[in-house]
Amino acid sequence: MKKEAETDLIFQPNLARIEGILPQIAEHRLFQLRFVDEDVVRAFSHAPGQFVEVTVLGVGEAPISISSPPTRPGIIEICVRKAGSVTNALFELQKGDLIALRGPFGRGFPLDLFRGQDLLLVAGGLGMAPLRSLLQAVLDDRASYGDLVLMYGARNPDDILFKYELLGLMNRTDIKYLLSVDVDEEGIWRQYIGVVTGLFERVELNPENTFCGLCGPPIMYRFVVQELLNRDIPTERIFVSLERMMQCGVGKCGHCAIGEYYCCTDGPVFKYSEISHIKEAI
Amino acid sequence: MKRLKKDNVVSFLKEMNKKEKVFCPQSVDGRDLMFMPLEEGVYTGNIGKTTISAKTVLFPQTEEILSFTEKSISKTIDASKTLLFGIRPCEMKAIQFVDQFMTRDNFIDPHYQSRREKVTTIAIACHEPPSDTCFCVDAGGMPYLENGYDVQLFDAGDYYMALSGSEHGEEILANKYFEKGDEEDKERLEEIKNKALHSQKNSPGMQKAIEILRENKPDEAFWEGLADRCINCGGCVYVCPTCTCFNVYDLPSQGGHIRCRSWDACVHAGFTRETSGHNPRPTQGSRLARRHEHKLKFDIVNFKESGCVGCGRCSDTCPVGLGAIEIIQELNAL
Amino acid sequence: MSQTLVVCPFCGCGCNFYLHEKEGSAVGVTPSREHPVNQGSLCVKGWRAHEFINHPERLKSPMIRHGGIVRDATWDEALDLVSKNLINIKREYGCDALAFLSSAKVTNEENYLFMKMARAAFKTNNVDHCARL
Amino acid sequence: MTNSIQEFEEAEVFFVIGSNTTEQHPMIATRVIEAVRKKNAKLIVADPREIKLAKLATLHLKHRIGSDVALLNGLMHIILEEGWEAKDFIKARTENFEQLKGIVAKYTPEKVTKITGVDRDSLRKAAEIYAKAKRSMIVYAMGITQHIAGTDNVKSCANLAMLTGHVGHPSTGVNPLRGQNNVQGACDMGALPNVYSGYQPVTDPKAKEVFAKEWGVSDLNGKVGLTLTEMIDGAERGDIKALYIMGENPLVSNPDARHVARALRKLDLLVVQDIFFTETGRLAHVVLPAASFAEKMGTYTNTERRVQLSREAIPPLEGTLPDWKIICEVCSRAGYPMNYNSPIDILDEINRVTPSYAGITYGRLKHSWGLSWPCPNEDHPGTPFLHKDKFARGAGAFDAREYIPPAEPPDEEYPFTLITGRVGFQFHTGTMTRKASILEREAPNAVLEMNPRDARRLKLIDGGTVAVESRRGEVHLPVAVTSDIPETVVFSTFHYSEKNINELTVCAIDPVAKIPEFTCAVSIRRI
Repeated sequence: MKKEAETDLIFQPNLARIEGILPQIAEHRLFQLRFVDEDVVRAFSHAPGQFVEVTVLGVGEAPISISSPPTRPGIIEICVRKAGSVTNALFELQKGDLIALRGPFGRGFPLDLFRGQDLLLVAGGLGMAPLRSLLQAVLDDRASYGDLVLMYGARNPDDILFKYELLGLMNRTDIKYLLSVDVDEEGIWRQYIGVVTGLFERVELNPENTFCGLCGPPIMYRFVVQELLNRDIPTERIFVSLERMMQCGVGKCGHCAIGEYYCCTDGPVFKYSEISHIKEAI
Repeated sequence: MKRLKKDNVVSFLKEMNKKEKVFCPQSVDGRDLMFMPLEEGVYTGNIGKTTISAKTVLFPQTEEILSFTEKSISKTIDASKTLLFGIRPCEMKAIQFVDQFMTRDNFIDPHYQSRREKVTTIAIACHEPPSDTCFCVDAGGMPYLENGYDVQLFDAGDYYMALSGSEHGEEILANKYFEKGDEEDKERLEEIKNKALHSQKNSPGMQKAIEILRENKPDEAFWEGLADRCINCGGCVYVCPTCTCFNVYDLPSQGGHIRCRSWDACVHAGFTRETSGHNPRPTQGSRLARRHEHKLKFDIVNFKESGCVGCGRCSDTCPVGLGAIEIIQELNAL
Repeated sequence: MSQTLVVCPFCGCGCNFYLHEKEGSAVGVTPSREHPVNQGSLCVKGWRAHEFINHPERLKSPMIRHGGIVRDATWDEALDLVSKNLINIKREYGCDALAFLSSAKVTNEENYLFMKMARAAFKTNNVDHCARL
Repeated sequence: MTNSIQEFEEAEVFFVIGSNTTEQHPMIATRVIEAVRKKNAKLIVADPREIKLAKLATLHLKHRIGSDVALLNGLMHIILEEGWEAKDFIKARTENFEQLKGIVAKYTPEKVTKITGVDRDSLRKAAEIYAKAKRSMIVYAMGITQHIAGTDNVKSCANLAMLTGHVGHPSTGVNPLRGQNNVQGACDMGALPNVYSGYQPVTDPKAKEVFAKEWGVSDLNGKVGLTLTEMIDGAERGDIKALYIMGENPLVSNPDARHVARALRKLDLLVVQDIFFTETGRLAHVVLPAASFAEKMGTYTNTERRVQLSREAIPPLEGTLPDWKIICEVCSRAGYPMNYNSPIDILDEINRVTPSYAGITYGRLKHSWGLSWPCPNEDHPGTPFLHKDKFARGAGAFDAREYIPPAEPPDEEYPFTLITGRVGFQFHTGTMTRKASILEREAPNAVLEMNPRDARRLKLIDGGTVAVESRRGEVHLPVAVTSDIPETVVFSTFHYSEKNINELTVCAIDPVAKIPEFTCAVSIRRI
C-alpha cells in the first residue's frame, strides 16, 4: 500500500475566520475567509475552478468553488447561494465568526496551458462564481494571454453576479465583455436579450489557438458546446466545470461519480473531449 | 506448508485473541453467519459465506470521523490490531481492490487505512462453493488466493493445510498449533485446488456482460424495465465487499459536535440529487445502470479489473432478483 | 461489539435483523438470512433502523410542564405526579373520565400491561391504540 | 391476515386493492413481484394512483376514490352472471348467499362503470382472472379501511373471497396488511375498548371473571370503552379529563389536527410516554422518556399473526425506562401493585389468560422464528392460515353492502380530492425515520402530487408552492407533478409535522370500525 500520503488529514478541516461578507444579488453573498493558522494560509494555493469544503460548525459541510484568483493569496473568496442547510447556516454568521475549511480540491482550469493563447470564457448564472477566479487570474497577468472574451448570460438584469465589478470591464480594451439576459420584464436592458449562444455572432474565434472555459447549467453546456463545435473548436480545447453533489471532495464517498470519473478529483473542470462519451455528464 | 487441526482452531483463535482482536464468521445463535469478534459469537467451524462481507471490519456501517469542539477539530481514529480469520478468497480480493481505491490519487482514507494497516488475514480457500450464488471463477477469480494474504488455509478434511503469504504469515505459522505436515501434502494441495476450481457450477457469463456494456448495448429501456421491480432498499450495495460509498453528516455531541459517515447507496435518488433539486441520475433505471456499470465497466477503466469479485451477496440479498448474477444474465440475453 | 436478533420497528412485515452494538450504541444492522419473512433482505428503512436509536434528540429525562414552562424532573417526581393525578381525576370524575392510548409500536407485553393498567388499576375500558390510523 | 407471507410465493393471482405495497410493506411486495416474475402469477392492482406495483400488473383498475364497494360488487355481479362462483364452497361453508345475490344483482357493469370509472372490459377481465384461478389472494391495506365505508369495503373483500372459494386454502385468503410493527399485537393484547387480550369481550361475564381472578380485582368495568377518535371528541367536550398516551403521536397521525390540539389542550392531565419529544409530547403535562425497541426484550406480532421475540440489543439509554417498567411504576404508585421481573413474566400471564396465545411461550419463541396464533397449547404448531376447515363463527356469512359515496366529495369550492399515505422512506409520523440520515435525505419534506393537466390548468410548475385548503385548515406544500395520479385527485403524506397534512383531513368515521376517512375535499391555489 502507498505510504507517501499527500496528507492523511483529507477529511480534517482547518479553522478559518470570516473576514468580510459582501452582499451580491438576492440570496447570494461573497464571503471572504482567512485561515486562523498562518502556516495554513501560506501553504494554501489553488487553481481557478477548484473548490473548498466549507464546514459551518455544528451544521455540516458543503463544497463551494473559489471565486478569488490564485494571484491574490491570503483571502479566499467564495460566492454562496443560500440553498441547503449549510449555506443557510452560513448566512446566519457574521464577520469575525469561525468556520472551517478543507481544500483546495479538484482539478481547476490549466492556466499553464492557457498562457499565450486566446481565451473565451462563457458563464451562465451562478457559473460566474468559479469563472471569476479564472477571469481575475488572467486579468492580473494580462500580458501572458492572447485575446480575451467573456460572455455572461444571466436570467434577468437583477441576476447578474458581480455586476458592478464586471461593469468595469466594459471600458477596457483588452477584454471583450458580452452580456445577455434571458428576459427583461422591466424593459431596462440595453444589451443583448436572449440565450447566451446568441452572443457568438459578435465574436470571431480562431480554432487553432483559442481555449474555452465554460461554467453554467447543463443546458447551457449543451448549446454552447454545439456552437463551439460548429466553429471548429477542438473538443480538447473546451473546458467545462461540472456541478455534482460532492461530499468528501477527495474521491471516496462516490456521490459525484460520473462514468469512470469522480468530479471532485478528476474534475470539476474537464476537457469536453474527456466527458463527451458519458451520457449523464451534461 | 503446515497443518492446523480443525479441533485446534478455537484454541488457536483464543490464543491469538489475547494479542489482537479476532474476527471470524460466527453465529449468535446457531443461525446467521456474520463476521464478529470471537468472544461475541459461537464458532461452529462453518465458515460459509457471511451475509455482509468482512468489509464491516475495515469500513463499518457507521463511524465517527471527526469531533469538533469550540476551538479544535480532531480526527477520530478507532483502530486496533485485528485478525480476520476465515476470510474467503473473493473477499480477500475485494479488500485488495478496496485498498487500491482508498489510496488512489494519493488521497488516503485515514480511517480505512489505519484499520487496514493493523489487520492480519487468515484466508480459507473454498474447496467447494459456500453457496449456490458463488461465481468467483466466472468473475475472473479463483476459489483460492495466489497472493495478498498472510496465511491461507485449505480444507483437507479434519485439518487445514496452511500456507504463509507474508513475513507475518510465517510468524503465525510458527505458532504451536500449526503442525508439520507430511510428504504428500503438496500433492494433496494441488488436488484440492484443482477440485475447487472445477466445483463451481454457477457461471453467468461476466466477461461477455462486460463486452456488452463496453459496446453500450443496453439502452434506457433495458434498465428501466428491470428497475420497475427494484424496491430501492440499497441492500445490494451494503452487502457488496467492494462498495464503499458513504454519506457524511454532523450530529450534536457532548461539548460540541461530531461528524459521522455511514454507508450510502447509489440506488437512492438523493445520492446524486443536487441542492437545486436537479438530479443528473433521475430515474431508478439510471441508478440501477450506474450500480452495475460501475462494477463491470468503469472499475475496469480505472483499475484494470472489475469491481465485482463474484461473491454473489447482492444476488443473495436482493429480494427481486437484481443482483449481479441476474443482471449479468440479462445482459447476456441482449 | 455484539449482535442481537431483533424485530424491525417499522411496518407490519415483521422482518428480523441483527442489531450491532458498540460501546452501548447501535451502529449497524445485518438482515437475518434464515428468517422466513425477510430471508436476508431488508427494505430501505430496515437497513437504517440503527440510526435513530442513539440520536442526540432522544428523551433522556422525564419532563413536567407548569403552564408554558417545561422542565426536567426526576423519575420519582414525574411518576408520582402521574399516578396522583390519575387517582384524583378518577375520584372526582369517575373512571371513565380517564383514557388510555396504547401503541402499535411497543411490545405485546407492554400492550397487555397498558390495557391491564386501564382496566385493573383504573377500572376503565377507555383504552385503544392507533390501529385505525 | 388469513394467510402467511410465505404463501404469497405460491399464489396464482393477486388482487391488490388499497395498498401501495412496495412502499408500505416492501418485504411483502417483493413476494408479489417475484411471483409475477418467476411464476407468471397474475397481478390485478385496483388503485386510483399509478403505484409502483401497477407497473408490473396484468391489469390496473383505476377506480375512483371511495368506490371500492361498487367495484367489488361489480366483480361479484359478473362472476355470478358467468357462473364462475365456487358453488360447492358456497354450499358447504357459507350462509346468507341469497342476501349477497340480491344486492350484487343491482351492480350491473353499466352502473359500476359509472360509479368507478372502470370500463366494462377491465371489470370482466379482472373478475375472470380472480375467479377462475385456483389460488387467488386479496391483499389490502388502509386504502380499504380508511373510509366511512371501511367496514363495507372489508366485508365486500371477504364476500368476493368466499364467493369464489378463495379462502381457507394455502396461498389464498383476504390479507389486510398491518401498517405498524405491532398493530396486530396491540389488538391481540386487548388495547381496544371492547375486548381483553385474545378478543375476549369486556361485556362477557365469563371473560371478565377470568381476568378479574388473574388480576386480583373484583370490580372490572363491563361497559365498552371509547375508541381513539371518541376519546379525542370526549376530551374536547370535557368528558375525558386525563389521557395517557404511550408511543403515539395523534397530533400528527389523527385527522383534523386542529381539532385534536384543541381537545388535548382541554385535558387536566396529558401524559405522553415516548422516545422522542413529539408534537403531542409538547402539549403534555408530563413526558416520560421510554426505552426504544432495541433496549428491551419483548414480543411483537406481525401482520401474518406471527408472534416473534425481540431481544435487548443495548441497555436502555441513560435516563430512560422500558415502557413495561414505567407502567408497573405508575400502577404501583396508584395503589395497584405490579411486580414483574421481566417481560417473560408478563408473557406467562398472557399465556394464562389468552387462549389464542396459550402455547406461545417464551421458551418456544426463544429458539424459533415465532409462532402464529391461534396456538392453544404448548404442543400446537401455530396456525399459518386461518379458516382452514371452518370459519371462526362456523359457516362464513355473506354480508353484502351497498355503495355509499365518500363523506366529503369535492364540490365547486373544494374541487380536489385529497388522499394521504406514506412514502417508503418514512414511517408514520416520522419520529424515528426522520432521524436517519439517508431516509431524511431521500424524502425530506411533504409534497403534493398532482396530475400534469391539473397543474397546467392552475399554471403550476413542478416544485412551485401551493396553498392546500380544506374546510378545516390550510397547508402550504410544493407540488410534484406526476401522471401517476389521476386528474382532480391530489396526494400527500402525513410524515411531516411541520407541514401537517392532517390539519386538512376530515374526521368522518366509519360507524362500525371507527376508522376515520382521511380523504377529503380541498382547494388549491398558487402562492
